[in-house]
Amino acid sequence: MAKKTAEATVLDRSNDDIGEAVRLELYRKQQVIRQAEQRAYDLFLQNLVKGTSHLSLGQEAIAAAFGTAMRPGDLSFCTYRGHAHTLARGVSVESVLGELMQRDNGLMRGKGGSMHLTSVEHGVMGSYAIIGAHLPIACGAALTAQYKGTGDVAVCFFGDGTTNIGAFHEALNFAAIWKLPVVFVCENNLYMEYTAIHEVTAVKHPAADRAAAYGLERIVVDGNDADAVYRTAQAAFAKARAGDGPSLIECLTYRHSGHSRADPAKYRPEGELERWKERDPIKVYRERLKSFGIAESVMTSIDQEVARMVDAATEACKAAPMPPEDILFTDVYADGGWAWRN
Amino acid sequence: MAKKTAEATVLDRSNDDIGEAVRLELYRKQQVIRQAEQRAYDLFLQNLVKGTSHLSLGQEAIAAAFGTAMRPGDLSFCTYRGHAHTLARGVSVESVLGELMQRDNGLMRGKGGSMHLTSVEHGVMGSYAIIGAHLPIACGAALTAQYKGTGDVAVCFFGDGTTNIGAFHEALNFAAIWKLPVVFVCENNLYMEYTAIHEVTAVKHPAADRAAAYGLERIVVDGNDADAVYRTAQAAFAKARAGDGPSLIECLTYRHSGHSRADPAKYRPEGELERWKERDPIKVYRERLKSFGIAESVMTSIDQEVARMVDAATEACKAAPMPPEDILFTDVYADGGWAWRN
Amino acid sequence: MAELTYRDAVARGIAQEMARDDDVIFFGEDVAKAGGVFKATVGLLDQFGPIRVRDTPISEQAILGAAMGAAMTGLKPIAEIMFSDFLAVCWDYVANEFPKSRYMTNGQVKCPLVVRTGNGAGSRFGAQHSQSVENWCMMIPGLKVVAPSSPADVVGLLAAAVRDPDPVIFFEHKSLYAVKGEVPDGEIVDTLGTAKILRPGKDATVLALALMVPRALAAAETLAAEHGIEVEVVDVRSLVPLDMQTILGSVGRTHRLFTVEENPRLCGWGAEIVSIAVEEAFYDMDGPPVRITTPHIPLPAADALEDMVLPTPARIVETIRRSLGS
Amino acid sequence: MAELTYRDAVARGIAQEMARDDDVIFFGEDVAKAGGVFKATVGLLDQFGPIRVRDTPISEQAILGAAMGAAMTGLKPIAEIMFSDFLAVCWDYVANEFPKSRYMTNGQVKCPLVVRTGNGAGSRFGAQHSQSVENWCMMIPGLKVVAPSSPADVVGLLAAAVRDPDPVIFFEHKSLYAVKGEVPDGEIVDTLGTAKILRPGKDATVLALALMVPRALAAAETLAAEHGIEVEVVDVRSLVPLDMQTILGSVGRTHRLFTVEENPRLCGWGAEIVSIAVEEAFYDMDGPPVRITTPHIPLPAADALEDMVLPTPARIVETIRRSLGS
Ligand SMILES: Cc1ncc(C[n+]2csc(CCOP(=O)(O)OP(=O)(O)O)c2C)c(N)n1
Ligand SMILES: Cc1ncc(C[n+]2csc(CCOP(=O)(O)OP(=O)(O)O)c2C)c(N)n1
Ligand SMILES: [Mg+2]
Ligand SMILES: [Mg+2]
Repeated sequence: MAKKTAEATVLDRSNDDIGEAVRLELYRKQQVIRQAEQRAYDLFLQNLVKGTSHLSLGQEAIAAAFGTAMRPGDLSFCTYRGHAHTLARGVSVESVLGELMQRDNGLMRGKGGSMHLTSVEHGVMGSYAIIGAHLPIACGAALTAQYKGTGDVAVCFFGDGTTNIGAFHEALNFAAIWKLPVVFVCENNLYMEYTAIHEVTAVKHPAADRAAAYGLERIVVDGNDADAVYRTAQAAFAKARAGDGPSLIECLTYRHSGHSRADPAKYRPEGELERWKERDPIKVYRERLKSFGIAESVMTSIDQEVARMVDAATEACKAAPMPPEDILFTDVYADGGWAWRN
Repeated sequence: MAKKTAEATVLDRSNDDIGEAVRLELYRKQQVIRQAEQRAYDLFLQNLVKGTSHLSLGQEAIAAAFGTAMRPGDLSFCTYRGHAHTLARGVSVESVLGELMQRDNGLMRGKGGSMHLTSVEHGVMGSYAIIGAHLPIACGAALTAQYKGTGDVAVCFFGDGTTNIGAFHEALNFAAIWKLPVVFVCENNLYMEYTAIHEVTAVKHPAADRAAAYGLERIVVDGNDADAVYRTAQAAFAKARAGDGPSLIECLTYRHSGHSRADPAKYRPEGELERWKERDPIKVYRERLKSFGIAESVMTSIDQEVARMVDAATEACKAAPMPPEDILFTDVYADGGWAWRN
Repeated sequence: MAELTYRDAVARGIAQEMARDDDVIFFGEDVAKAGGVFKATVGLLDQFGPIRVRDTPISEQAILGAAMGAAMTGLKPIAEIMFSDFLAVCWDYVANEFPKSRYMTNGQVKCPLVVRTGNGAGSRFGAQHSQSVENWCMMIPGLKVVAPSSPADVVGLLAAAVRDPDPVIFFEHKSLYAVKGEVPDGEIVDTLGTAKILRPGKDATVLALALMVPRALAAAETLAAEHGIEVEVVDVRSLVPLDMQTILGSVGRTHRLFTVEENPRLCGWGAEIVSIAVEEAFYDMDGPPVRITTPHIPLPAADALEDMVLPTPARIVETIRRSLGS
Repeated sequence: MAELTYRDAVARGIAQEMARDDDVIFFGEDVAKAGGVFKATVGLLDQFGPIRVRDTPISEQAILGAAMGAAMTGLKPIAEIMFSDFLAVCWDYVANEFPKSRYMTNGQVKCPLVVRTGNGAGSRFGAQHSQSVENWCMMIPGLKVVAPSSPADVVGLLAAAVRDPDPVIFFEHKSLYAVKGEVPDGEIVDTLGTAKILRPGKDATVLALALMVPRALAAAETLAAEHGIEVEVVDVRSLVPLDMQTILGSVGRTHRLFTVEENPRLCGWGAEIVSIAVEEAFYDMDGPPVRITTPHIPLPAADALEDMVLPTPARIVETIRRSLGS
């Protein structure tokens, strides 16, 4: 761990539990998410993103940290607000933006849309748009890992509002009694869609204050600090891989944009956004890296490399055709087709 | 409160918070439930009880205590195991047995069956056979009471197994945030159908250990002690009527019979039933009354009066006709009929 | 007479009933302060206050369960389920609790409530936010099921639903929220269980619901103008109660029946009505009844794809033209 | 060849598949130690051990969600939902998750699982424990739906369901559990999507499913013996995939169609098949197709009442006799 010094400028990097290579990865992932999402927003303003979309601007540290802490074989279960978690597993920006733009180069060729990003080859087992549905599903993936003894972990991301739906409760108990290797990650961004979470929740910490109801440890972490999230993730993964069962982690964070593209977020009290922007996870992390003695130019070159990649992805998406009619009737069933009769 | 003396024979009754009249009522209600249910079992052996039925033998103290603590206007929401709670509100043994025997004199003339006992005139707003469904429904009844300012309380009975279903979680949070006058009563009889609750639950006390997840007080009470349950009920009712919101009460108890008429309950460890029978709530309560100086003959005459009533009810049911065909098509809709088209 | 959007008609209908009857309360996710995600309930919180208009947690079972308990005990709740697809997370209330309580209790328990929900495709939201699930509800004995196609019908049928003593599932079509229409001034109360002949015609009867109504009307124009075929367009409006008299009356005149359904193909309202019609009017029919539906697939998200699967005026025209052999 | 009950056929089918494939696991409420509330899974725990055969909490969403997650990642789960009515508390998985995941992900996600559930009336359990809800599932694109009527079909279709790469909802009829039938020795694997002509006949086609199959057969005997009417009885067996070739082939020979359904009247499989049949074979039919169903009401509990509402052989005989005008 970094030693706290009064100056906080020169640190013993070799002695740090995270290390420079991983830190740069954490930084890069946050940048990829930030820039890809900002681009998605711009494309929406140009009417090139169709349907709905839910950005994670301001919440990048969580996806980046978990994505970095996961190893191949670990499985991600995301929500409609899942661009970040999908990108964090290494899925290409082009295929994500392509799906948002409902083009043929999209991750699912436009059949799923922004709320259902899935890339099985990257371990992203789906993004789920019905609140709570994927918590039990993640338990099932963890059951396979346990049954087959793979040591893999299922990681399930969801919001504060999701803690009030029945499936949350069933999944937590189920995971606990079977000691499943699943990590439940609640991103508490203070709001469900437009309603503040504290107005509809009986406890202050919607996830952490309920951990005890499933015999689990109470864990609250600063979700805008990628290092803190990374360390928490590693501890939970170690527990899961050791056969000691699930964890429930509440990450405190804030979304900078509205709930979805349709939302100007007028329900937020004045100054709230500004206060949180001071704790913008990317800003915080850049300072952290500098305090560890990493040159500004290193970060700037990452920023630029990511910008070039996002630009190239954007161009590729703009040039990509619409999905063709013939995929309408494929993959309803495993035989590749949709026939329900002979 | 009764003063504890070494002899425990002479007590200062006048000083007791419950008092003799209420205690005799508690005793009588337990007897009514016990004898009516034993009769239901006998009638089942004679093939006169059709369908399924779920007895509360051994759990009578809870229904009796809540039924006694409730006042007119308060509303009961019961489960398939709801004979006891229905009888405890003063519904006649004949109409309950009639429904179990699926006769025309049944509470719902055979249309509902044993799992759906309902007597709106007695405040028994239904017995629900889908686990957990009635917890949110009881919230709604409490909402009406709150909205209309009636001071009435909704009381919702359910089992230990019910604490693991999603509706439990949603209802508890909902009741807590809206401070609804609803009292949730978990009768922990150690088993769901045939599976021991501890095998499928992440905490020791399936209800009480979760109260904190809804900002509620942890309450565990000896469910085989009618006085203890009565006092707990009164406190919860007072809280609800004062506008201070819901309570969740876990009553520890045991069912003497199988889960339903189909169940010989072979899954129970040897000696468990016998140990609990030593703490049979009626036996315990009879001793208690004696220790308060009430003559054995008083109880015996209650027993006999109840026995005569149950006998008479049985005869009336045996003599009652089957429900007539014409009620098949009544009361699907509020116009009295079932027409879904013109 | 004012021109109103379908969206604003929802708020007007609710407001009309809440103003009339103090027992009407309204709750759902983000419906109060934010006025609903479809902005269909804007202004109600200001008008009726935070006791009668309430935001809930994301707890659909609690929402519908509480609505039921309130309805049983004297209130007339209107509950919102944001997208009709989410009826799946609280289906027990819709399928097992609301519709059976009166019957099971031999008439003791009443359940006068309305569940409003955003139904249907066209917003490129994908397979879990675009379904037409009115047939899920039509299947269940004991429910009433309504799906208006115009702002005036929204107000009138919503008022009728609120006043109805039975549980009513009220399907608002998401792709109609922005549509405008004339709505008479003053109190409007329509009648459940009445279909409406929107366009008379002698050559065939075309039944449609919600978003399919304007499409059927457009098809009728084309059929008349380009093919000389005069179809009678009937807006079914209410699936339960079902106005079979109007439908069979029309078929008796036209001798041909077409249904235009947004829901996927199997077991929809079209199948039910066709089955009734053939059983009761077989010898009146000059040819097979034909269902025009969305194919039996989950809905794709992409605009290019979604536009290909719902019945369009062109597909309706083509199917009818071919079936009538012209 | 052994005589087996329908109940024991369930356990045999599961055991056959679990013995064959280590990836098959089985869980549900009270299914392991107690062998299920219908005693249909007795012995499996002993044979396959507590890792593969597991009791769950009362958490139907967790059961089906976990089954799905396990299926996506390489296992072949069989999950039990005790009574089919309880599909309502986990309907999101059946309606929105299982059937859409493959399509939405453009084929990336697979979902090879079986949900077994006790369906149907006859046990005097009342409105929330007696429903026939196979039509709830037939409506949903992406599912497969099976409902066997005999012990041999139970084994063969259950094996086919477990081996099928898609989600299959497997309806076991509670009133058939005690019924006995001959089951061939050795491994049995049947084929989904195949109807079976159980009795040939030239005068009318009678379609039936599950408990209605023996009733249709009994009616056929009476019709032949007492009225000289020879009906062809077809056990539909599988609603999705649906064997319309066998059904239309039969109608092409008999020119009349009757369906016998236990589910309530509206939007059942009968409506769907009638609608397909009239669209595709209208001119082959000598008279209107007729659906014989349970009336559109919640089910009453009392034996005296319940016996009056399900289609009986007598009602089937009477309806067919009258419709054929003899
Ligand atoms: C069952 C269900 N109910 C409601 C919705 C609509 N909805 C979509 S996102 C959302 C808010 C979720 O809040 P939270 O869990 O805090 O996640 P966040 O969006 O803040 O990331 C709601 C209510 C839904 N998709 N599914
Ligand atoms: C949703 C649902 N799942 C399963 C059942 C079947 N079932 C009926 S009673 C029961 C056990 C309930 O246990 P508990 O809550 O402890 O109540 P008890 O029967 O012990 O009083 C089960 C699983 C049901 N009725 N509803
Ligand atoms: Mg949130
Ligand atoms: Mg119990």
